[in-house]
Amino acid sequence: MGLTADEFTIQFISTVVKFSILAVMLLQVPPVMLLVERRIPAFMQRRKGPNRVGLFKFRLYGVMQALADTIKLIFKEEVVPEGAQKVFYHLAPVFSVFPAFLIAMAIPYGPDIQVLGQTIPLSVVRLDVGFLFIFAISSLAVYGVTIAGWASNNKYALLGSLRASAQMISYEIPLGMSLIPIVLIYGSLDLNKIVEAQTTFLKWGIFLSPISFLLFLIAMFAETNRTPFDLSEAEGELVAGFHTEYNSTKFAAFFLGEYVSMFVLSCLASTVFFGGWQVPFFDVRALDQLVGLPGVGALVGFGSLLMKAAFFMWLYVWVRWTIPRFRYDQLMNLGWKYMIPLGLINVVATALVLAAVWFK
Amino acid sequence: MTALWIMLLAPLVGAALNGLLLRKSPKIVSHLVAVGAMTVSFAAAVSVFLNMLKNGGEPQTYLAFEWLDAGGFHAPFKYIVDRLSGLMMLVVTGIGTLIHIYAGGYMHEESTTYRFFTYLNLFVFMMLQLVMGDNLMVMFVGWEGVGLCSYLLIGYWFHDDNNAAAGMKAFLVNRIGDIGFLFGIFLTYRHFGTVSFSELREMIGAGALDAVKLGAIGWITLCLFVGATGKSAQLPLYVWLPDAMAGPTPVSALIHAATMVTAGIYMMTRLNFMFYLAPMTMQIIAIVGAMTALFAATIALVQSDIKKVLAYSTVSQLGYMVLACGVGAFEAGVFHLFTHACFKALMFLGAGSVIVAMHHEQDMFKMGGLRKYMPVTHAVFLVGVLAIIGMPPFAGFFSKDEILWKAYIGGGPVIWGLGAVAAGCTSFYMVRLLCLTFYGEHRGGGHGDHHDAHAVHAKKEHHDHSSHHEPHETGPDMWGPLVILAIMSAGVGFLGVPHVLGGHNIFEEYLKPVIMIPEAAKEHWEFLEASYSHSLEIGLMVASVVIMIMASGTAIVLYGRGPAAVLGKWKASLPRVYDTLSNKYYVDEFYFANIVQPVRDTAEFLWSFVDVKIVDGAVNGVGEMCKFIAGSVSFKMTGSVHRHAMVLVVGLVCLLSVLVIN
Amino acid sequence: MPDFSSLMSHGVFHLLAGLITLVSVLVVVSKHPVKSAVFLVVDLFLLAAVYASLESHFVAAIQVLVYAGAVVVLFLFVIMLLNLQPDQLRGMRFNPVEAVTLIVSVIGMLIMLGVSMSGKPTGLGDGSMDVNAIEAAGGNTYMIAMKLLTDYIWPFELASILILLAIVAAVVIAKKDKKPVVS
Amino acid sequence: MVPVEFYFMLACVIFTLGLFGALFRRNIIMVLMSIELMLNAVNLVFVAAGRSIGNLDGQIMVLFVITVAACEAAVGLAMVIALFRKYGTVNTDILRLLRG
Repeated sequence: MGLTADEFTIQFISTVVKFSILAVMLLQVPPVMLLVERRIPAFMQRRKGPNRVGLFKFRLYGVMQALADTIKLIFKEEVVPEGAQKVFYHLAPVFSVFPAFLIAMAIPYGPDIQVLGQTIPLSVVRLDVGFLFIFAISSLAVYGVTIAGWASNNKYALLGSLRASAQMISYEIPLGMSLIPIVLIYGSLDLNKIVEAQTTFLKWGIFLSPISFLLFLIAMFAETNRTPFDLSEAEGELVAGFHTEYNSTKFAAFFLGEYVSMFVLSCLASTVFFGGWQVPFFDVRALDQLVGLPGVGALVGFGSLLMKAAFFMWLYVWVRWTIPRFRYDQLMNLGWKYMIPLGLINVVATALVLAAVWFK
Repeated sequence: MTALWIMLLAPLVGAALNGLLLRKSPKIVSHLVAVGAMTVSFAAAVSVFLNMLKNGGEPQTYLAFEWLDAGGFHAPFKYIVDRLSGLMMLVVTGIGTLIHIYAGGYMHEESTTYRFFTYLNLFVFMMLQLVMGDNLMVMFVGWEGVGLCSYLLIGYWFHDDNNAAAGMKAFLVNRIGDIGFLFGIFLTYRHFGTVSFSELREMIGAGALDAVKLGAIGWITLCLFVGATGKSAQLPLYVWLPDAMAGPTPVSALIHAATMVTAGIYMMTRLNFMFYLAPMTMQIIAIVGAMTALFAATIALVQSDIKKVLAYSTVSQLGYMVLACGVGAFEAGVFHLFTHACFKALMFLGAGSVIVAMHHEQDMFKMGGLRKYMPVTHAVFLVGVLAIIGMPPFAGFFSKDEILWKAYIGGGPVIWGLGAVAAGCTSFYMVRLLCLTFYGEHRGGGHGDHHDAHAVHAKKEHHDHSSHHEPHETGPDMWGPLVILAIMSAGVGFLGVPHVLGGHNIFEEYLKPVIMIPEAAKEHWEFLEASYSHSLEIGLMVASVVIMIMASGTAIVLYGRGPAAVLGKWKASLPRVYDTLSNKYYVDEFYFANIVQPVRDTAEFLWSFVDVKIVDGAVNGVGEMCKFIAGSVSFKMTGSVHRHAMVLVVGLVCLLSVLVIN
Repeated sequence: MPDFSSLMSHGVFHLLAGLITLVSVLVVVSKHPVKSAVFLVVDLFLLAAVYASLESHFVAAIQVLVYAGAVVVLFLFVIMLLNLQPDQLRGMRFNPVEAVTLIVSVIGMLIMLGVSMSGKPTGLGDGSMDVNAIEAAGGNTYMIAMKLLTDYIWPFELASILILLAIVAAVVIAKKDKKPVVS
Repeated sequence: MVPVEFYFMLACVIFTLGLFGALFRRNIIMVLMSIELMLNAVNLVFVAAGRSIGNLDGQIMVLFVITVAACEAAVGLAMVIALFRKYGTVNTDILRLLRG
């Protein structure tokens, strides 16, 4: 491990910088999604949607709506329900935001770059167990929901939280199983290695293991409690689910957590199944030499990843406004009786195929 | 040599299918499965046999898998194919197949035929183990296996206590014999260090046996013969066989006439080289055989139950075979075994048809005149009778006379006399049976009271057949096998035409290589090879034929048209004899009084005193003590888990500190 | 030139150690089970961090995944299901036995501390698998997988069976039985 | 590098704290949690020792310990639920069926 002083400083500073950039970037996700969540359905339903709010006399297609909503959210009055478990009531949003950000730290946003003769990976932390790290942390997301529901001393909230957590636990399993074949195929738990392995179209995860992609997609929706799996906040049944009693900043925090985790999962999906920062048909890392100034390749790669993630985010919204909500038992059946067996079969089948290839 | 494995395993597969998978399937299926298995096995057996003949009938051993390999003791699952075992496997599978086919018709009223066929197939498998095994251990496996199957099948209608008891009896009596057999095995290993037939044969063929070994052989053969008396129903252990007739008739035919009961003869023939070395044992064997032949024959004279008659006749025929072995004429014994298997199976199956026709009536005095009801059965039965009474040129004639001749030259006139008288009795009771069953006028008004073995079963019939009371011929599935067996009974005799009648004894030639008279015993047995005046042999032959004809004539006179009146007079005049005979010399009663009862008393004592008082007493005492102590200290118990844990921790820390201080 | 990373790791360790001790105390003493459970999660997470600082990332990940992700969630569910009320911690009124135990176990801890300070562990270690060796051989995870699926394959399989049993047992024990069980 | 003794001392502290919890809390669920704590102390020792003497068996052991702990928690909690159904409490001051 022996790093010299300046090496160490470089690594340290770069990490700090990376993290701050990432944090800022993630903080931009909810406002954007706020707007998207309102404009896209508008288009889908042949109406305008919020397009008035603007700067001074420029409308900008209502881009400023996001800002307005954010401000509204933040400056609302804060009400703490009677008989709530104070500490946990205040702690819950943190619990729900924290994992999302942690996961975001493990995703490679681009190829390594050289700074002062040192390779800096474009993920905040480079782990050889990136996958496990992601699962581990995402399994922590349950606590935010559970504690929120329990602490806010409200039966709707409690029910919602129980539903949500049960659902999240149930769908973590298919989520993990769907990715095991990927690990088998690319032979590594290190996300960056996996990305680097997906050089061309046909090496993308979606083509190598489509069933995994299917499972992952479904589990992804369930993990983030989005339609058609948003039973934890089914307005019709439980007022608003676990964040019934939350408002203003803390509600914003949940909001943040939800969208960030959506974004992170989108990034993960594109990393695993769509070649991450790879751009089909040419190697972004070669760009540096082509253009002649360093970091271009990294930027392009980052861009491509962002594009793919954006697609998934749009998919979220699209599905939300298209598909009705499941019933709870249907949800559980789907999870336990169909997806998990399918995932198991998938794993075994992949393993067999790989073994066949191996021994041939 | 896949055919061998197929032959060995097909019955097992059939049993497994019937016993495990096809329990719910209709009867016909289980029947077909069983018969199919047997047919396959028989076909394989034929191919094995031909193959064996092709390479000159040299003994060849095939290793299935290593089994017991403990120290010096080595007993693999190894099978031997030579002339003897080849013949036996043909008999077992062939006759087994026929009887399986027949059994389907016989058992068609049963509800749980799958059980029956499972046992039957299993029996065949075990019998093949017995016959093909290359060492005493494998043979013993088969030995016990057939014992088990026979027990299961005798007690097949176990709802009736008598049947269950009969099965039990068969099992226990066989146990006594098996103990002897086991000791034989032990001694063999003790003195020869191997239980493999081929190795033993080499070892003894090499000669140079010291006195110890010779003495040992005496005891070994004696022990083995005790086993044979158990399995082959010789005096004094024959008592199980007549009771074994409680089982279904096909079982009686297959197990208690054709195959299993001949295991003893087979075993002795297999080890003939050892028996030759033990003249004393051989004498005992000869005498026992002759005694059994006569004894059983006399009992059979007065039995009224058709199956009982056949049973005792089986015992007496087995006596003949054992006698043959005893005088060193093993090939004659095996020849008679072969012919007897044919005609006795035939007669049993015929009797079975009769019983079915009579709606499970077994009392001959309630039958009669069946000839016109069931001509086919009558015909084949007639053939069977002619065969067994030794009417030339049927099979029985050749084999029996072979034995008698050898008995004469080997055992002297006395033995021959016993055999001849027994032959006379045989002809008498067989003809009697024939007459009572098939001739005269029909005495049985439908079916009267059922005092036969399976009353329960019979009652079941009661409404099945209440429609037609007339006896009826059985279907082709039942008389088909009978016809085949009849042909064999008539024909197989010609395999063993003695030289004096111009034939040259094919069968004897065939078996010669199996027989080996060791050097040490040559001079004692040279009479077997010695040449005798043909006139003597012819004379004896004629004598026995005359006896046979006289005896059967008497029988016809007495029973030709139903039991003659004079019989009653005789019965009254000398009641002692009649009662003694009809009560089988009171042997069962004797055994019961002197063996069974004491054993029971001992068991009673062991249970009521030793077990209950001492053993249970000790156990309960301990329990009581614990209860007392616990009760006296339990008030200290707080029941708090934490308290326990705390005490535990304190102790742990003390230990830890001790550990550290040292 | 001082080894900054080592300095760093020292700092990290002491920070973590302090936090862990604090949180463990909270787990033990907090009145409400839910609080304890949550603190337990934090505790386990911090321990995972310690593992990570020991270059055993796999174990760290598994720690969080299994403990934090599954076990403690189970605890939380049960607590909420039974809706347990905070149990009153009887202040410092220890009855004699408990007092004795308390003292004794403190002594035990001191002994253990003494033992653990008395020297480095020896035994199994042939030093063949130190960090650099592992890195050279293909990484911690890879090596663990190798060992787990070769030397430890039977324990591994048995563990799977154990888990299966545990699942069945849990379901059977916890399910509402219509008729009272005779026992 | 941080000397392994530190890890051991930390483990000792955690273990003892868990022990206290197991011994002095009256709520069975609390006891179970404390046991988890103790198990983790042991795990820490395993990992640290394995690291310092340079072999992986320690980590493997930890994996097995975690497995067992998970099973223990599952079954234990199931039993807790059953207890609660039967007696309406999980307080060991009340659950004293073995009291003589």
